[in-house]
Amino acid sequence: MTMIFGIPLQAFLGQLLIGLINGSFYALLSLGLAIIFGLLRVINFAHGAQYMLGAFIAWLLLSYLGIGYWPALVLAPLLVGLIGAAIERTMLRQLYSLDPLYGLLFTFGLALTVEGTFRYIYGASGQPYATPALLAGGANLGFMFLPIYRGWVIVFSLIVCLGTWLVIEKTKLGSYLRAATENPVLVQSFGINVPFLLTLTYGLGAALAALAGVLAAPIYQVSPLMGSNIIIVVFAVVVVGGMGSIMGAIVTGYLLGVAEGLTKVFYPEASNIVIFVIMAIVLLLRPAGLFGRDA
Amino acid sequence: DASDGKVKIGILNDQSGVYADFGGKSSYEAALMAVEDFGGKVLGVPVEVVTADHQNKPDIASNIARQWYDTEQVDSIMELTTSSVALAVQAISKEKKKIDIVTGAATTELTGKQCSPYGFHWAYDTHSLAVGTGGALVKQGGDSWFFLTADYAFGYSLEENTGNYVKENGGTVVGAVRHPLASTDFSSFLLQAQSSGAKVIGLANAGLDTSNAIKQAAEFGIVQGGQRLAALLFTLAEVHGLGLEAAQGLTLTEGFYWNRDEESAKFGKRFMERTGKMPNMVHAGTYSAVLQYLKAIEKAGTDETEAVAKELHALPVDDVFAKNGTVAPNGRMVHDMYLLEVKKPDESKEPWDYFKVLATIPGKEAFMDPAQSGCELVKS
Amino acid sequence: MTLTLDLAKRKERSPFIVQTVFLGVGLACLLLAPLFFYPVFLMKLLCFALFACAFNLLLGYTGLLSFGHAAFFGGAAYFTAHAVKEWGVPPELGILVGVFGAALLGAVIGFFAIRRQGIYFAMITLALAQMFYFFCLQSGFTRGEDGIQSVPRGHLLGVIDLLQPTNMYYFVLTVFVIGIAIIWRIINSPFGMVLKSIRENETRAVSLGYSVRNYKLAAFVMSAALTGLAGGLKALVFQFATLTDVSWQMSGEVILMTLLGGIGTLIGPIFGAGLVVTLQNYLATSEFPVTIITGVVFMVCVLLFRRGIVGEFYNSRLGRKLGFEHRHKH
Amino acid sequence: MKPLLKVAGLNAWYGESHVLHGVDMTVGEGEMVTLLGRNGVGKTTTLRAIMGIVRERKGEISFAGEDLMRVPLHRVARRGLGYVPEERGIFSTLSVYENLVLPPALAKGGMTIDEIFELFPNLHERRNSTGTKLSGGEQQMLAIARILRTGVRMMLLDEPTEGLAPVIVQRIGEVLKKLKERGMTVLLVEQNFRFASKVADRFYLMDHGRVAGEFPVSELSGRMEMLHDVLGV
Amino acid sequence: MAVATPLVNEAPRVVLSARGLRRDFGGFTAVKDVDLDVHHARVHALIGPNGAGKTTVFNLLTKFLQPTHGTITLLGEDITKTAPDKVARMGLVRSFQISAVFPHLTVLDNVRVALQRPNRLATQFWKPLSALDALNGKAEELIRSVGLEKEVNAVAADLSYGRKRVLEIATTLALEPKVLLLDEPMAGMGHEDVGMVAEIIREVARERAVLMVEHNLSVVATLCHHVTVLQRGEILAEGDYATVSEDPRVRTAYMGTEETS
Ligand SMILES: Nc1ncnc2c1ncn2[C@@H]1O[C@H](COP(=O)(O)OP(=O)(O)OP(=O)(O)O)[C@@H](O)[C@H]1O
Ligand SMILES: Nc1ncnc2c1ncn2[C@@H]1O[C@H](COP(=O)(O)OP(=O)(O)OP(=O)(O)O)[C@@H](O)[C@H]1O
Ligand SMILES: [Mg+2]
Ligand SMILES: [Mg+2]
Repeated sequence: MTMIFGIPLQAFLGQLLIGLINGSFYALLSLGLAIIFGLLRVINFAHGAQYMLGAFIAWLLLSYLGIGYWPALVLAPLLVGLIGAAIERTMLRQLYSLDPLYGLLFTFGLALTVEGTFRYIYGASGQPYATPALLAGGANLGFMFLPIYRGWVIVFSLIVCLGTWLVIEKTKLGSYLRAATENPVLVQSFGINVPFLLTLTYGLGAALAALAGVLAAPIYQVSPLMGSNIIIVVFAVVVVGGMGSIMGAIVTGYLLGVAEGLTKVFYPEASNIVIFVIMAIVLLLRPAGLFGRDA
Repeated sequence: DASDGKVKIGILNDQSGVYADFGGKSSYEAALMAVEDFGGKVLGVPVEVVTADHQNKPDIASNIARQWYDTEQVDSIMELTTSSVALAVQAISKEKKKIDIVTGAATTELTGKQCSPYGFHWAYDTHSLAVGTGGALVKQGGDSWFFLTADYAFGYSLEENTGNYVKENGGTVVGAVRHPLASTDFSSFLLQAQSSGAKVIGLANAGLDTSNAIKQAAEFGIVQGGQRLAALLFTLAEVHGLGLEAAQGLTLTEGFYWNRDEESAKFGKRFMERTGKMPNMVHAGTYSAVLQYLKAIEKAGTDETEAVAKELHALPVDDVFAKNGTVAPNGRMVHDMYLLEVKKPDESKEPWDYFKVLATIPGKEAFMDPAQSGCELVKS
Repeated sequence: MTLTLDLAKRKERSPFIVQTVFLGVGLACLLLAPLFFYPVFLMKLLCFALFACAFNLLLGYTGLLSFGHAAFFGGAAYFTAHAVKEWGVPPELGILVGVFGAALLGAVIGFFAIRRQGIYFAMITLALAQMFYFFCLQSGFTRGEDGIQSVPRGHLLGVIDLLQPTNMYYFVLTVFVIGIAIIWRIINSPFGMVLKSIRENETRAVSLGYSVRNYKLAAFVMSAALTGLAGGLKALVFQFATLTDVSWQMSGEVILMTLLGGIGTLIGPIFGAGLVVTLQNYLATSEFPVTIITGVVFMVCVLLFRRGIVGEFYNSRLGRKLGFEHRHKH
Repeated sequence: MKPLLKVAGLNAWYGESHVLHGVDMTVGEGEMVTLLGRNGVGKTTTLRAIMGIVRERKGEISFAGEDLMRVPLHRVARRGLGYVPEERGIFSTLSVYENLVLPPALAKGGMTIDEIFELFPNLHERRNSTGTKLSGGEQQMLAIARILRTGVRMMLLDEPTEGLAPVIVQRIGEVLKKLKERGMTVLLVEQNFRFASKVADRFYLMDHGRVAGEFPVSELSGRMEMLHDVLGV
Repeated sequence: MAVATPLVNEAPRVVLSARGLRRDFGGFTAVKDVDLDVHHARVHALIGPNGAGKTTVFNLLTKFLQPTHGTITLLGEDITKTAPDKVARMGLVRSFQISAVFPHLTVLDNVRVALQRPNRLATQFWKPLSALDALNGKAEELIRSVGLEKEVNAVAADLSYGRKRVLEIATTLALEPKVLLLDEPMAGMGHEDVGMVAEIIREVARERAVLMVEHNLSVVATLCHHVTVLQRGEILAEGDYATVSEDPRVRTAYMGTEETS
């Protein structure tokens, strides 16, 4: 058997693939975070809660209305997006003119509230959500057994990430959005309805988080805590990628997913801090992040 | 007789955090049931139960415990989920000469180096879980093990204890992998466990970590592949959250199962009516602890701590939770534990009908020999 | 043109008498408080108040939002607990061990964090503090989930028995007052002035020849050390050190306290801490889950009372009449 | 000449500080009017209040016969007003080209990109670089160029020559004249008196948040004395 | 054109010099092989079309940007690799093209922050604020010299643009720099201020070297001893104003056809 760094090549490939799957979640989440940050200058601490909300809505739809995975994949992000938009309209909006730290604190409070509420109603141990029948089972790739659902996660998240990136970097809408972050009043004086754009953006970011949540539901336990566990890691991903860089967020998401996956093989104890260590190194060498523009 | 015209019991646990399902508000309900079953009065004075949510913060717990003891005439505190809280409150109880009965926390320290003459450990501990799952499972043929261990003291001690019992019973431990606390993805670790070829994959972790690992094991077809999953700290409440589809075939140890016999089923149904869920060992244990405490007061004829503690040590425990339970000098309540297997969805006949009892582990085997515990109260 | 500059006007504005009266009343309240309130609760309150004030030194006066201050608070608690319990050092030395440990930790975390500004800074401190959390979780000396328990309070200077609640209370109060005095001195010093100017316009400060990084790092370490003072004290008060105090939720809580009391006001955080601690204690025995309340308070505060209790007071008509003027960018 | 912009009794505030105390002015269709005044008298504030950026305001503003007081900011541009701010407002996350095409063309008659590049060759050369990497002067050009595309009827220009090299100032003067020939109306705030005198038809002199005087370009030489007193020219 | 006789008290000597200075941004070269000598007691103007690289040269000299090539010497010391704050402490202080003040501090405090730096007061966190009162006399003098005496206690953010610029100059002077780099100090200023600032600059240049970027050619003509014209990052012409302004290349590239003074 071919060996690589002392472990069989097959196992190595398997772990690489698994890292990529994890990376998909990091990428989706950091993408949404980067969009919201890039355009609203708000660190969306509620991103984890919105991710959780996506998964929970999928579960609620299934258990109370019998609505399955596929419709949920559309409905949950839509709902969370609308909720996000409403929050932006009524509350978050008032904070743009202030120091960005207030946005951070507000969304932090929001996250506590949402998670607290779900924990209060549904408890902490989580809810079951089955893999959709169409994607159940697995495929033997020769070097590993790949659950089909996980393959789907990789493919689908890649499509979503690239699609979002295209919209923001390559369309007129995207350039409005980017300009509006810097000087909303001026952009508005050009005749563009900036308040609406910002609402849209926050809604979009929240919807992306929720989408990741629905994708995660069949893999991870649907629990009120699922968001707060992952969000800090995603923050680190965004710092490494360079905040405000959409492509940076995506690529770094996948890269760090893989880095973490490989650490789980070679030195599992460090797998939870490897991302933070990478972050520290990147900060030393490239303070603006791997893809960030100089501040 | 009772010192201040009433007997007051405090149920102090996590009601809004990670362990809220484990015990939570339902433990309070269990305590109320015990008081009602006892008749609501002891030595002619009313029994009152108060409760507080320590939010998993030892400082809040310690504050409340002190205030309860000092200004609110609380006579004893029970439940005490989370080991840091349990140890902190036990230390205060010892200092204030008050009784505490822990049902929610797992650490053997409570009846080990940090034991108290007035402190009792009632429902389970890491040792009994290890013996139950490790020892008993080997006898059932699961003789080679691979551990998925949460990377902190609790995980290590579960792994070590269990591993010892596996080896003692003639099994082997082929490997272990340590994962960080609160990992979301276990597939890397599961793949390593899978390729180890071990017959049993022991999950030396707790809470969401265990749930996620089990769920993902199902996804990777590990149980279908012939390996067995054994969770070292997992209860009915969490199996309910996971669903039978994902949890089927899982082996675990609990000190109580509601569908064990007629009496327990009756208790379970009553509990269900009040809380909406079936009791796990923490709930039933709390019920038993309160009941036993009241019995001890009655026997002692006073609620004075020394006397009650003496009776608690002396009286046998015989209720729906424990049959022929005894209390060791270090405060450990010794009773039978059960090795349970989660049913397949089609085997389950009614809601909450989740477990098959694979084996009963006699209390003497399940719990540590007090002489080995390191508790200085044990005269050897 | 012979206009004399009206420099005196500036002094007039600082309400010296009013401040002295307030200070006196405040101190008297603290001295008499144990007669009315539960001492451990008061001591806890003082620890958190000091923690919040130390945090505010960084946020309110240097403009750096650290989301990782729990590392210094909880870390110092562990250091002090370990020193007192395992090495058997006297309490005053134990607290110093906590302070130095926290300062050291502050230097390491600060070294990385000050490379970025604004929200990046917040996220980096959060991430690094999280690393420290994992370190505490896994390393042996902290005893994992159990925490370091039964920490002896010992005898202050070898004579005063701190197990005696009254003794302990006045010890805590003394340390608290010293801590606040240090913070006050730092803020109202030439050095504090430089910190303010860095908060206002960093590039300009550089061009004036200030090595901004060193100043920021110095402020960071000072804040960490003072936070350590609070943490070490807390370990002695409760006689244990556990993981709760290093978790990121604790970092969030201290921000809440500061925000609630008034960012950039010297005494605001004291009130904020008082409110949060009281609330948590009160909610523990109520039906309502604490996280939800905390979250809602956060949101309401950010949306409606950004200046916090004390800040709002300073800006109210009465506050202005009394001569408080509070300028801070919001 | 038909009045296009009419401002009467305009007051404006920044928080508690009252900056404009009743500004009255009219600008006719196709006219080029310059607002003069010392630093801090409220010239910029006047433009911002007209545009609707400063919203704490009272008084009357009508544009092409329509009341602007109630129109939300993003609709003002559609009525045909364009604003070039003093601080230029170039976007750092956008390339020069993106900056240029950012404001949507809201009416016909705007310049094409090619015409603009011809006018400002620097911009053509740096079109792919980041907006704020431009030099100060290049940014000023970009800010003006950006509005020229949109086909507005009237431009509010705040100190467009500040920080520009004399050649460029000259070029901008020519551009303004060209625009005027096309019928563009301009309200200009300017410190560069020499420049203003070359392009403007009429002057308003501001002092303490009010209009303190008004005269056409033909009376300029007769007023030099007074201007010298007020402005120190 | 009236060229004022330069006021020279001391013999000119080079205090700041750059050799072969170059800076690339990606593929774009903003500054190319620039040699520059700034003399003590002289006002040196750096002019040129927009985008010529003047501000970039400033950024390079003050080390806010790292040059791609070339060396910089300040008072005989090589500062090519020195950090910007260190450079400032060595006596090279700049102002910014976009005004830079501390917005929420008062005018007085703005000046005192600058004054306290060389006084070792800056790091003294154990001293009361009143320690700074020792600086009031100096601050007062500076504030009055730029005509801000009415606004001493005003918060900088409330000043108009022009006044902010004046304040910035005052803080810059507070450091008693040996070399002063002023980026368009008169931009956005009313005429009365232009005259005053010109006077200030003339005054300070008696004992210092001044390098300034300025588009106001009448100021350049009356104030500056030496003019360097930059175009596309390269030096196009050098000399006194009269010489430079006659240069046809400079006229087409920068001044235009208009008579300017
Ligand atoms: N955002 C603001 N908040 C408070 N006061 C302001 C603000 N902007 C301007 N001011 C004040 O309003 C007054 C008018 O300012 P404005 O900018 O309109 O003057 P200006 O005539 O354009 O001056 P300049 O020639 O310097 O640009 C000034 O006294 C200024 O200090
Ligand atoms: N950080 C940067 N990245 C890329 N290009 C830059 C950067 N800074 C400046 N430039 C470019 O370098 C050139 C010179 O800019 P600089 O600001 O030095 O011009 P300037 O001579 O000061 O012009 P002005 O008189 O208009 O202020 C410009 O074309 C500008 O676009
Ligand atoms: Mg202006
Ligand atoms: Mg420039």
